[in-house]
Amino acid sequence: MALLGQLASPSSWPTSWPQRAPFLGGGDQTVHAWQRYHVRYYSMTLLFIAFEMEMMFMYPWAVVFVAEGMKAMVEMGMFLAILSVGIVYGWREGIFRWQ
Amino acid sequence: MTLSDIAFWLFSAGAVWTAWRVFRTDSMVRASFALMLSFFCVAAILLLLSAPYLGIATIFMMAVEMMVMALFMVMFMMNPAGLNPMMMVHQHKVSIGAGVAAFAGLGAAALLTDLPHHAVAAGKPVIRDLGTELLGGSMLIFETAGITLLATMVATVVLSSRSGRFGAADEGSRPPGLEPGGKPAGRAPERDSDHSHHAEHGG
Amino acid sequence: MTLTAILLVAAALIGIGLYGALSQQSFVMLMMGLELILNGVLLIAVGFWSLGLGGPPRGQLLAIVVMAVMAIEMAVGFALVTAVYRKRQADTTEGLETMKH
Amino acid sequence: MAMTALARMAARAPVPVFVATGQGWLASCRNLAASVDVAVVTNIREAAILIVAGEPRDEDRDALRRLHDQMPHPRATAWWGARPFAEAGSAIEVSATDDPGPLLRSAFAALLARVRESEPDWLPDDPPNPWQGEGDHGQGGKGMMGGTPYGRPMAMTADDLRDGLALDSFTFTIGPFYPSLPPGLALELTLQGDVIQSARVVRPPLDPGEDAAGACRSMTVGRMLRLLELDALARRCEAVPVEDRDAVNGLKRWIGASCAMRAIPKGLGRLAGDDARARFTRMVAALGDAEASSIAGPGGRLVDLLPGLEWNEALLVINSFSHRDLVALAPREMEQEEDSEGSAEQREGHGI
Amino acid sequence: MTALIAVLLLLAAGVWFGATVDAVAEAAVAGRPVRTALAAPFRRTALMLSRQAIETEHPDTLNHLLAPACYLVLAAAGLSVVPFAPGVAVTDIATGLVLWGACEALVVVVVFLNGWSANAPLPLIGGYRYVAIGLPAMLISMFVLIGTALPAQSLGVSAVVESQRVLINAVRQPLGLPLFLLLGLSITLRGPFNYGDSADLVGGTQAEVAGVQRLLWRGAKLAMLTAFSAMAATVFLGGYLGPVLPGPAWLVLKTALVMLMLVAITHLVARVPPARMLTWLWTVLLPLSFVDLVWAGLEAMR
Repeated sequence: MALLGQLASPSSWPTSWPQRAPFLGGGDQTVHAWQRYHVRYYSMTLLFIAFEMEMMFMYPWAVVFVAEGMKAMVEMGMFLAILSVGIVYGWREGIFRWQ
Repeated sequence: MTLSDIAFWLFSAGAVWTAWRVFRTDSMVRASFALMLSFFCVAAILLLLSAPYLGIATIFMMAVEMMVMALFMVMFMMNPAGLNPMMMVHQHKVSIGAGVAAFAGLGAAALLTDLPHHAVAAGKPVIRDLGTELLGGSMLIFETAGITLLATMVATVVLSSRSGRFGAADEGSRPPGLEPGGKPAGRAPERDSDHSHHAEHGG
Repeated sequence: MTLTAILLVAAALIGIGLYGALSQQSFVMLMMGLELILNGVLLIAVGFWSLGLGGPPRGQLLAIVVMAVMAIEMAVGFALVTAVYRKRQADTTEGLETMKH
Repeated sequence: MAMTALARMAARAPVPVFVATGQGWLASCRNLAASVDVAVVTNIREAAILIVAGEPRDEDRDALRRLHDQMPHPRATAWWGARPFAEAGSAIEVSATDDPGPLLRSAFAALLARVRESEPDWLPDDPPNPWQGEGDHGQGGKGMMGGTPYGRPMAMTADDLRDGLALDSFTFTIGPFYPSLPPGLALELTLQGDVIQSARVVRPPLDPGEDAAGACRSMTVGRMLRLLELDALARRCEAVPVEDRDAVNGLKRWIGASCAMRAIPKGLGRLAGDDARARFTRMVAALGDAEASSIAGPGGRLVDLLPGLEWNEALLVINSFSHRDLVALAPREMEQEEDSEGSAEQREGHGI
Repeated sequence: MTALIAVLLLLAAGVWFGATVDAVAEAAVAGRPVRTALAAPFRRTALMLSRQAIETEHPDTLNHLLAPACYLVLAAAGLSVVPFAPGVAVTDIATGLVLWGACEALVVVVVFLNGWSANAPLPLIGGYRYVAIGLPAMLISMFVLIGTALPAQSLGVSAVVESQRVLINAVRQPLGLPLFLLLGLSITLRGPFNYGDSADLVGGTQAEVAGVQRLLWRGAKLAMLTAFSAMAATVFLGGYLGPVLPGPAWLVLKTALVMLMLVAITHLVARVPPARMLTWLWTVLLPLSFVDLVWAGLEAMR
C-alpha cells in the first residue's frame, strides 16, 4: 500500500538542481556523463557474438546426444575445437584484457 | 479469430512499430533496444508458429547481439544519447521510395502467389529433428558453420584489436628486438615502467 | 495466422529495414537496417517451414543459418567500423577538428 | 496512520549517516564505525544525516555545499566539533568530545515523523548552465553537439593513451569526500571509458598527524577491503580496537581467508620496488601496531602512477599507500601548464 | 494456477529470506549485533519508503523506471520454468533451459540500462563494466546447463529433474554446480562477481537512486537471487525429488541452501579487478566448462 502510494505521488519534495548533480564525493563535472563511451573490451564482444552462435547448434545437439552417442560427441568436439582455436588466437592477441 | 490470431496481429504490430522507432529515436541506446524488441516480437511469432526452440533462441541471441550493438552505437555515434535532436539521413526520399516499393513488391508477391499449404503437425518433435539433422544429413553445414565462425572470430580480432605480435595495445607498437629478448630495434620504449603491469594481467 | 499474413508482416519489416539501410548516414545505423531485413527473412523462413512445407528439419537449419549470418555481419561490420575509425584518426593530421563533423 | 507506523518502523533502523571529513575525521570515523546507533553509508543518496566531522578546510566548503544538497529529503546536518555554516539553519551541533549517537537518533526520528523540518538546499536551485528555451528545439542545444542541452555541454573527443581510438574524454573532480579515496584527497581525473588518461591533485589528503598511524591504518585497510567488495569485513576492520590483540588477529585471519591479497594483481602501481599487493600485505600485517610504517622515501608522484589504469585498479593503487605516504605523494598542485604538457608527451609515447 | 501462486509466494518468501540472511551474515562478519539484523530488512524497507526518490539531470526516465521493473519480471520469468512437483510449473515447456538462458542474457541488458539511464558517471561505468563480465559468465553457465540436458535428453527443466532420480547432477557433474554458482553471483550482482553495483563506484548502477527506486532495485536483486537459487536447486540438486517430505518442501529447502551458499560467498570472498576477471573467465573458467561438458557427456553415455 505504502509502496503504491509512494509511486503514485512521487514525493512531497521535488528534486532540485543541486540535488540532481551526480554524486562525486563533493566533486563536480562540467559535461554530460553520456558520451561516446570508450568501451575497453570491444574486441572481446565481437569475438563473443561469433562464438555465441555455437549455442544455437548446441541446444538441439544436447537433445539427441544420448541417442546418437559417440558420433555426437565427436562432431561437437570437432566443432568446439575449431571455435576454441579462435579463442586461443584472441587470447594471444590480448583481447581479453582492457584494451 | 482465435486467440493465437489475436496474439499474432498484436506481435506483428509490435514488431513493425518498434522497427520503425529504431530510425525515429535520437538515443542510440533506445534505438538498439527498440530493434531488440522488434526481434522479440518476431520471436513470439515464431513461438506461435510451433517453433519453440527457434523462438526462444532468437530471444537470447538477440538480447546479446543488441547489447553489443548498443555498446558500439554509443561508441561511434556523435551525440549518442540524443541530447540534441538529430536527423542523420541522406537520399531520404529515395530511401522512403525504396522501402515502400520493397513492401509493395513483396506484399503483392505474397498476395498473388499460390502459396503451399502444409502446416507442421502438432506434436512433431521439431527440436529432436533438428538435432538429428545437424548430426546427420547436414553435418557438413554444421561443421562449415564452425569454420566460418572461426574465420569471423579471427577477422574481428585482426580488424578491431590494436594489439599484435609486437606487444599489448596499451604499450604502443614496438619493433621486435634485434636478438631474442633484447632491446627493441629503432627507438627506446617510453614510460615503460608505468604500463608494464598490464602485460602481466593475461595469465 | 496464414502464411500470407506472415509474408506481409515480413515485407513490412524488410521495407523498413531497406529504408534504414539506404537512408542512414552513419555506418552503425545502416547495420541496424540490415539486421531488420534479416529479421524479415527469418520470419519468412520459419513461416514457410511451419505453414507451407510441413516442418522439414532443414527449414529450421535455414533459420539458424540466417541468424548466423546476422551475427557474422554484425561482428565483421563492427570490427570494420572500429578499424576505419582508428585509421581515419591516424590519417587526420589536423587532429580533432575534422573528427567532430 | 499508515504513514506514522511506517515512520516509526523506519526510525528504528540504524541512522544512515555520511561523514564529510574535516580536520577531526579520524577520531570521528572510528567512533562512528563502532557505534551501533548509526550505519555509516558510502553514498550520500542513502544518507539521512550528514556529519561534518571537524572543521572543514576553507577550500572544501563549496564541495561540502554540493554534497549536502545531494542528500535526499528528509535530511539534516550534524556539526561535530565544527562551526555550522551561516546558511545551515537549525543545525545539530555536537561538541568534539561528545558521543553524537543519542542526538542523531532523536533527530532522525523527528525527521521521519516530520516533526523536524527537512533542511532546504544551500545552493541556488539553478541548472549548471542555463538551457531552457535556448536552441532550435528549446532543449538548450544547437546542431548535433552544440549548446548546453539540459544544463551541460557534451563531452568532446580526445586522443587515448592505450588503444588509439579517439573517443570522448570525460573530465571531472572527485573528492574530497569520496568514500573510496583517503579523506581530503580530491583529484581531477580525465577518463576515457573507465581508464584514467590524466590525473591532477586538487586537494591533498588531510594529515592525521604522526601519532595516529595505528587508527589511520585500520581505516585505510577498511577502504581497501571495500574496494575488494568485502564491505562487511571493511566495517569490522574500521571498528576494530587497535589495542585488542585477539580482535586484530581474528581480523587478520578473516582477511587472509578472503583471498584479499591475491585478488590484487601483481605489479600494480609499482613504486620504489613495491607493488600494491606487497604494500597492502604489509599494511595488513601491521594492523594493531601503533607506530607508523613508511616506505623509505617514496620519491614519486601519485598522479604519475595513475594514467593508463582502469578505475578499480587506480583506486587500489591509491589506497595501497599508508595515509602518511599519500600526504607526501600527493602534494597540492597549482593550476599549471605542466600537466597538459605531460599528457601531450604521453600521447607521443603511446601513439601509433 | 497453483504454480503461478507458488511462484509468487516463493519469490516473496525468497526476498524476505534473502534480505534477512544477507543482513545477518553482514552483521556477523562485520562484528555487529546479529539480533538487530533480523529486523533490519523491514526497517530498511520502511526507511527507503519514507524518503525522497531522486531524479538525476535529464535521465532516460523511461528506462530508469523500466530497468528495475524488468529485472523483477525476469526473476519471475526465470522462476516460472522451475517445477514445484511433477508437472506443476507455470511454463512447463520443452525448452525451459533455453528460456532460462534468455533470462540470463536479458539481465545483462537490464543492468546496463539501469547504469546508462541515470546519465551520471559512476552508474555508467558500473553498467559498462557489468557487460564485460556478465556476457562471458552467461556463456559459461549455458555450457553447464547444456551439460545437465545431456542425460535428460531434453531441454525441459522437468526432464532434467527426472533424470536425477538415481543421482543428483551436483554429484554426477561435480564441476557444474560451482560454475553455475558463479553465474548466480554475477546475475544477482554479488560479492566476487559484483561488477555492476560495486563499492568502488559507491553502488555502481544504483549510485544515484534513492528512496523507492533503490528499494525496487534491491528487491529485484533479491528476487533474482531466489529465482537463481531455485533454478540451481532444480537443475543440480534434484529439485522436488527427495524422501519423506513433499516435493515443494524439498525444493524450498534446497533453494534456501543455495541462497545460504551464495550469501556466504558474497561476504567472504574478495573480488578481483574487472580486467583480470575477464581474462580468467575466458582462459580458465570457459575451458573448465568445456571439461564439465565432456564429463557430462561421457557420464551420460555410460
